[in-house]
Amino acid sequence: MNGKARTHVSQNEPLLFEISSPGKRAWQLPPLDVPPADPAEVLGRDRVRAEIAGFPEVSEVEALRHFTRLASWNYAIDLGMYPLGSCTMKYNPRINEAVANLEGLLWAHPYQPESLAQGCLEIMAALEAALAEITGMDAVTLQPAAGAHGELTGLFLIRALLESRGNPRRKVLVPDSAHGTNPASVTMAGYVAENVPSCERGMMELATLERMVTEDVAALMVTNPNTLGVFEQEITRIAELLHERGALLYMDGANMNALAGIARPGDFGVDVLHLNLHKTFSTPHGGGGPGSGPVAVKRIFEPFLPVPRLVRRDNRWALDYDRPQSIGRVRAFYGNFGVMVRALAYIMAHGGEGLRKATLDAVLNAAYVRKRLEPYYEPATTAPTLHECVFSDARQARHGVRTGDIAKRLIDYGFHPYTVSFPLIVRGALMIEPTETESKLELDLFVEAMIRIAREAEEDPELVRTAPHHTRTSRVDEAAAARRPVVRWRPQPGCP
Amino acid sequence: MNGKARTHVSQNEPLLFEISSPGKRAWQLPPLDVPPADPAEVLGRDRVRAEIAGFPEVSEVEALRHFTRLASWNYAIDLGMYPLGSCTMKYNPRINEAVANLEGLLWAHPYQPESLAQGCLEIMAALEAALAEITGMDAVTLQPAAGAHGELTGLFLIRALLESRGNPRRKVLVPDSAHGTNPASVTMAGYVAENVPSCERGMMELATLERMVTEDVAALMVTNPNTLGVFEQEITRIAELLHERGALLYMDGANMNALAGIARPGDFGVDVLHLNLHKTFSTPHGGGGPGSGPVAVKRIFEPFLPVPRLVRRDNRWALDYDRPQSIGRVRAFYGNFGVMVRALAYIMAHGGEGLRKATLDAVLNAAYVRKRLEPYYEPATTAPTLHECVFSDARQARHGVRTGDIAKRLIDYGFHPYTVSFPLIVRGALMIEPTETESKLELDLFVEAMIRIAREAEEDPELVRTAPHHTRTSRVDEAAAARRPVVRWRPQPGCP
Amino acid sequence: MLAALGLNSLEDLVAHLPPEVLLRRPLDLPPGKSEYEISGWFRARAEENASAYACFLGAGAYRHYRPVLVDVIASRGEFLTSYTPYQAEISQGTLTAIFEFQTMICQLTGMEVANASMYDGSTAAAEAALMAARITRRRGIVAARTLHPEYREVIRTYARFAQMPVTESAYEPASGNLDLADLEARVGEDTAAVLVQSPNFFGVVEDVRAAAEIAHRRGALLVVVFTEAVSLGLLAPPADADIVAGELQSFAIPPSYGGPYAGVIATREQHIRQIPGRLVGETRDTRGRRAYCLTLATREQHIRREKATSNICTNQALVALMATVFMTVYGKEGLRHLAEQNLAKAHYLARRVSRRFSGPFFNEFVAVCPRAPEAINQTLLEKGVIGGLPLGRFYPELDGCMLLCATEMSRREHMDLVAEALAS
Amino acid sequence: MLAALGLNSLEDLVAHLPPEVLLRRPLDLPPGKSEYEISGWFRARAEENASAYACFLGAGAYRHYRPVLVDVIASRGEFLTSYTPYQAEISQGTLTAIFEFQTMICQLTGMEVANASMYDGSTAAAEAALMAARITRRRGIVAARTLHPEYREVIRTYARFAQMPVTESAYEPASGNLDLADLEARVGEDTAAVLVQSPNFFGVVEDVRAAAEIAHRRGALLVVVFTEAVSLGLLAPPADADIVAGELQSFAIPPSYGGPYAGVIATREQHIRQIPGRLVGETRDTRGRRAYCLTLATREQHIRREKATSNICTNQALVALMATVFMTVYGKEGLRHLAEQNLAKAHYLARRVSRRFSGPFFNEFVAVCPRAPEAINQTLLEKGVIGGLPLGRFYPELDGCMLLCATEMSRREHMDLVAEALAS
Ligand SMILES: Cc1ncc(COP(=O)(O)O)c(C=O)c1O
Ligand SMILES: Cc1ncc(COP(=O)(O)O)c(C=O)c1O
Repeated sequence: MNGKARTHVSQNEPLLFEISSPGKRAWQLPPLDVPPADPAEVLGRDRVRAEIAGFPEVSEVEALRHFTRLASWNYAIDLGMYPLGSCTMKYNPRINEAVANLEGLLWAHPYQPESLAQGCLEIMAALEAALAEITGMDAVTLQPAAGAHGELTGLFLIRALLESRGNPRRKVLVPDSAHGTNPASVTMAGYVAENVPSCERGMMELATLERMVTEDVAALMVTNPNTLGVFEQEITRIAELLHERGALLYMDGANMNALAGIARPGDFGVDVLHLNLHKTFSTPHGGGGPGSGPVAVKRIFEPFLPVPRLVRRDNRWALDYDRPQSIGRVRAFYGNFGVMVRALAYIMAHGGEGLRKATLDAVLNAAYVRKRLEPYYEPATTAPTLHECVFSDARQARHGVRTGDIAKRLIDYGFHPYTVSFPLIVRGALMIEPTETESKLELDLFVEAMIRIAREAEEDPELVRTAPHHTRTSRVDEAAAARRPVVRWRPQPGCP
Repeated sequence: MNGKARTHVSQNEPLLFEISSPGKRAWQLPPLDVPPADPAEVLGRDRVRAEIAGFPEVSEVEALRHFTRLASWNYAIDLGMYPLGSCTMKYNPRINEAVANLEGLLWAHPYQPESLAQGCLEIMAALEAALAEITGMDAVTLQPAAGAHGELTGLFLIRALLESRGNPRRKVLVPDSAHGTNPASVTMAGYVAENVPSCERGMMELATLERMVTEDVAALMVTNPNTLGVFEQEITRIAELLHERGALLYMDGANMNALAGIARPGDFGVDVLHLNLHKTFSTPHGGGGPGSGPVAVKRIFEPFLPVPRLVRRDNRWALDYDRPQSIGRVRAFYGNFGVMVRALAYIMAHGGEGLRKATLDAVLNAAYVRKRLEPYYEPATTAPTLHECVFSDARQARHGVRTGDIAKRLIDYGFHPYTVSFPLIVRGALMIEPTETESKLELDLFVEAMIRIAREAEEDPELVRTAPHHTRTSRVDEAAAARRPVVRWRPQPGCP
Repeated sequence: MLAALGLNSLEDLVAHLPPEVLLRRPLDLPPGKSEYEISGWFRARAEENASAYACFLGAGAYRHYRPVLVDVIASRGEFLTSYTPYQAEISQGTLTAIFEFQTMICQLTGMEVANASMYDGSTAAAEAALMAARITRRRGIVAARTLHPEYREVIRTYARFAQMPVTESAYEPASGNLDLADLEARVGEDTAAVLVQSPNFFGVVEDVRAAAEIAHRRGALLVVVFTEAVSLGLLAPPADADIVAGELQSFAIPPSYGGPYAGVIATREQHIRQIPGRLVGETRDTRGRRAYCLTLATREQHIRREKATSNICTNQALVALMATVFMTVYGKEGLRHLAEQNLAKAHYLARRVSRRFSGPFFNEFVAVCPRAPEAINQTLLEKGVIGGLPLGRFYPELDGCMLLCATEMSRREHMDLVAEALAS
Repeated sequence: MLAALGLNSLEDLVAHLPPEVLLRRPLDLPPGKSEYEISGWFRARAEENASAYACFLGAGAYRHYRPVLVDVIASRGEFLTSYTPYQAEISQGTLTAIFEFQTMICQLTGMEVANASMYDGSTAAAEAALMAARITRRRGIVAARTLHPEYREVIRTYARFAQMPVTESAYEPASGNLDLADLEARVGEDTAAVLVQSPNFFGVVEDVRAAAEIAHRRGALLVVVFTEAVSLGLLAPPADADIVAGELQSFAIPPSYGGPYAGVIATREQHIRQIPGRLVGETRDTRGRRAYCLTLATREQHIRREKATSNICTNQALVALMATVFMTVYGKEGLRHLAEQNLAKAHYLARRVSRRFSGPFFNEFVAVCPRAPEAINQTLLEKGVIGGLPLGRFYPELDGCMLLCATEMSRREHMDLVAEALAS
């Protein structure tokens, strides 16, 4: 095959329910040190359930093997480059995991007395301060559980502020290149999303906005650099325009990996922004979460931030619930604390210098990939790009090969695909974000794979269209799954 | 292919030295809180080394990926059945790992004051007591680091005892079915190994021993059940014979997984035995170690045991070095303490009942495999067997397929091979030890794979002879490796 | 690499940014630290927290033993460091585990479909209310006052911006159960959802069927919320609910000062297209072999954008995996035994104190305090015990009460200390 | 399964054993326990040990920071739960890592071949002596008195049964270095091996070349032993040795009350067939691709039986893997910096106390105590510091001295406490 990957024997594994059999067990409990309570007696017979039909029964080794075998079917950052654009799949340092698993943190109960939770509160305070400095904002709430949750919180804040000024307004402008969570959040915040078209080079134009920012507009939701990886050159003037017209500038900070240490949103006019600790700040994605989506704001938003707020009182940290203007809670307790621990560890490991260096390396890696792939793939923009680079499949589409096919073929070459078909403004987009933690060795293997696939698209398009060929599961029929959704296992008639 | 395994994409990875490049780093050190010392000044210039030529320089993510990719090339108990006969590859419970990694144990320094090491000493004492009870012996030393080290220690003890009686004698009898470590240990203990032939059914015969146990014989080294899995039926009479003639009975306890809770060597006349905590007591093999090979003895050997001995003094544990007859140390410090922790956790989890049940299950699994494979493979003995079953490749050899080929073909079926070509008394041996932790599901898959291979050996012997076919590395040329040994990497001329 | 790009320095890469946006000074953060220092700093923080205390707090975060397999599996890089399983062919591990998770949640709750996870129980509850509004095309929410107070706050926030009115229904002052008459009175023609927690915040097991009847009679949906998932091992599943929204923290997810946890929403087949969040479905690969993939993406924000069922994207996959491993380890028998131990422990403790409510309870209950709850807790702290949650903060009328929780990890001698402190 | 075997009960499986060997009672062990109880019991034991003490003990077991990657990698099931890599095609991970280990040990020590590990440093030293005897066909062993006392005990035990006479050579009372004249006098025509440790037990760096000359002049081999592997980052490698036998505990292997550690033997190419233990070699697979396998098995017990170079079978593979990861993480630059920090810390401390020996030292040295070392240690313990190792136990002539070790983990404030205690 090629230099990056070969095939190897891989264990099959049925579903848990299929290896289950009565009496197998992986659990033990200590003997009760109190008298047992009869469930029927203390709860009433009809409040007690029958057995949990179908629930698994396996031995301990079967449980471990089951998930170990499953794990071996996954690709992961630990195995190689994972150039999903917009996702910032960087290396997840293991010191972060180590400190997050310290018992005093892991077993802290959210309601344990503040006097016995000073360690947790100190961590949150340190993280709030660091994020404020990195973003150039005045205050931070750590409560949102992910990026989209941060967006929602940020929009709530905007609405609360505007309501306090007498008019929440009606619309939020969202560029056509934005991530789907942006318009979805707008709706959930009770606003109407309005599309802002990008110019040909992928940026927003002041002139367009001049036209669109009416009295109805509560805010513009910008991603900067945007999803093409392009820095919005007019951002300061856009912010001025909005502010002049009583509207606010929200920034989706998913792409902060292009800015940390280089430029601060607070300095270029952003009023509210969310961060994705699971992107820029290296916390692991875990196959889809958990994340953490802190929201950083300018001072005017402080009274509206979710309760509780972390405050310093009598020389120790305390939680302040007495915030009459607060939007209230967006989540029980204080947010994804364990993720915060990891992000703070990352910031501590880097320091200011290190964050800046990481940003520049991320931009360098993306620029290198862009430069090397431009002869083979159609760039989505002529503008300079930062931490990611986007191509379209225009040249390959001529041979009937689409971005989704190229992505699948990359798997055969030992890589996780890039982000497919996003942003929507690029037809057949290939969105590549290498991140700073990839070595030149790995980047070169990636570039070579991409070049070979470009050649295959011309010479043997069918090979690409039917990829992947080297996985234990060949191309999966997603349409069939959606047509008649089977989202849970059920015993097969005639089987145990 | 079949139900147990498919092939899947698998990452390649060069050697560390090949991905190394100057300036990459995975390390950090805190700033010095003391003045630096100039090496040339404090040590003298010629005591300071030049750079470590060729030593790796990689980034943290490269380091992690390197070993993660390597790991993905391995088979392991966590992935499936590992029926290596004589190795007792059972499931390694993870609670054992968890407790062995408690900081108070992990960071205990071997010379920290006894008053601050009572936890460690208590663990060792509890393990000594449990092993004495399980084996029916009077005293246990935990110092030996593995089975072979235990053998050596045991033979030292025998020699020391006999020396104290005036004549160390000259020979140690070792059955022809014994593991290679037995005769090797005999030599290292200053004895001459003499072969005891097994009878046709794989046991030792009293008559043979009657002849062989002369005044020159210091001991008989027996493995019981022996390496065919057969219990030595005459063991008590053999012990009597030895004792009558002033010789001693050493037992290799590698196969204690067939006896724990069922029969105790101390009760059937054994004087000295070693255990393999990394077999019977579930501690992980780690790709070849660490192990732990405690030696259990009858009271007469106590004065000779290695120093230090664990003793109870003033209501706490202490280490006693004042043992004038001791053979001395066989290892610095007290043995593989971390392995002891795991073994004790295993014993605690099982209790007496659980150990007995595990033994019976291990015997049941082996009996089941034997029964199902007997129609296809030539059993090595007609005698009943316990925790393992041995076949010969006699039927397959007719088609030019040898035990080593069948073993390699098993890999394609998703299994680790059995032990190949041991014991030596069986021509072309297939030595299978399933252990108690395999489920019937996994055993059936194994049996079916073996049956299919038996058929393949007849119908398509070449397929078997050239296996494995589904691994990232096809059959490896071991002869070439030995012919011109390359046991370290060196830079290729012309390469960096 | 710079050379390949024709650049002289890294700075050149950002030279095209508008000059006014560039940060002209280093970030004001302490210099980068080594692993050793970082680990030292966090250890010091961890030690400032309570540790080695026995603890009788519950109230939405429970102390249950975490089987060691959970971390062994969840820390494997292939699960830990993979993204959302968009690319099915190299994500079958995660996808299969989620499919199993969805199945087990259905088995536990008596529902027909479950999603791949929500941020937590509180947001699951809020999103369940929004979902009910979409299904019923109504706007009103009736939340039981016995629903976790912080969950209610979250629901209020979400509802406020969705312009959905929220009312709260009372509890029976004697039993601590839902006041069904009050509920009946509050459910109206515009009620989209009735939200009831069982066991409720006081630990009392609710009559789900009665609540369902009231909701259904007016065309509203019943959302049953749970915060103590272990109770599902013993209690009749909320099969009369239309939507179940819960928190799985009890399933081997560390308390971790409040998160990350894992919420979940389960419902009936008929509502599958209104469920928020990710779903994994079964399908085939081109060679006809069973495979799994994300499905019904048309509900989701990346396809439907402003018309999506929710904005949720990243969820709590790894935490849901912990819960999946937990369910696997305990299994059918184990979960029941575990729940029975919780029941026994809590009833042992409850029998020794004065209970505020008479309703049946699982592993939490409200105790009446002879002195201020804070004072009692102070006494207990000195004995190495963190007592119960004083309820005055959330329920002024329960000012002299505390919420106590006992689990399989609660030891008799500590419960005796609590009983003693509550007796004096 | 019983049915398939035609059996009625599990007991039938062992019914054929001679009746007199069967145990007729349950084993006298406490009943089986749950994870929770086991973990509780071991936690209690761990707490009985010293914890949170600063510690200045070295003497063959060193406290170095363990990079987190070490356990992340060594705890992966594919490394943790695999056997010795007999089946190369599904063991390339372990084999490749061992090949890298062997290479790095050669690079560090200046030797040409290294084995895959020995039980520990002490048994490596003893086996090196036996190996020298095989090579030289001689029997005498001269061990420096500055070799770790417990290593010497192990050598004595092995040698006693191999009928090899052992003598010990003196050290210079002023410098703490090997007394070369005394050594010269002890090496004779039947001397197989001279064993010298550097840095020696007193921390003093030896003149390996001079020792080599003395040994070689009489046709003996020089075995250089090391216990503090970090010193190899800074000190000239023992390239004049014939055999190097060492302990790698310093390379991220936890002190763990003395084990498991990992010993290693390295030597020159010409002696490869006399080296004990496992070796991994490079080869090809049938398709010509590079591959690794265990090699030169004809040295080993499973082939050569009583004529093997050693009886060793199971070694310390996983622990050697930890060392391999450690070497990878620190690499060429890091290991030197680490060694320099050790040097700086030890010299900081040494300058504040009265040193017994004048020889150059790395991170350990002998301090003269103004009071009984035990009394000083008692004072220190009260301040949360475990002091040095009193030497009287091993060297009666050094009764008022203690061996102190400082590493990168030693903090200045603790060193100042030690200096203070040693001043008074
Ligand atoms: C640009 C952008 N915005 C928002 C999000 C949503 O963040 P999350 O998945 O954490 O909710 C993403 C994540 O993919 C994103 O790439
Ligand atoms: C029967 C027998 N004896 C002795 C040994 C040697 O034990 P170890 O490898 O722990 O030194 C083994 C291990 O394979 C064995 O199977």
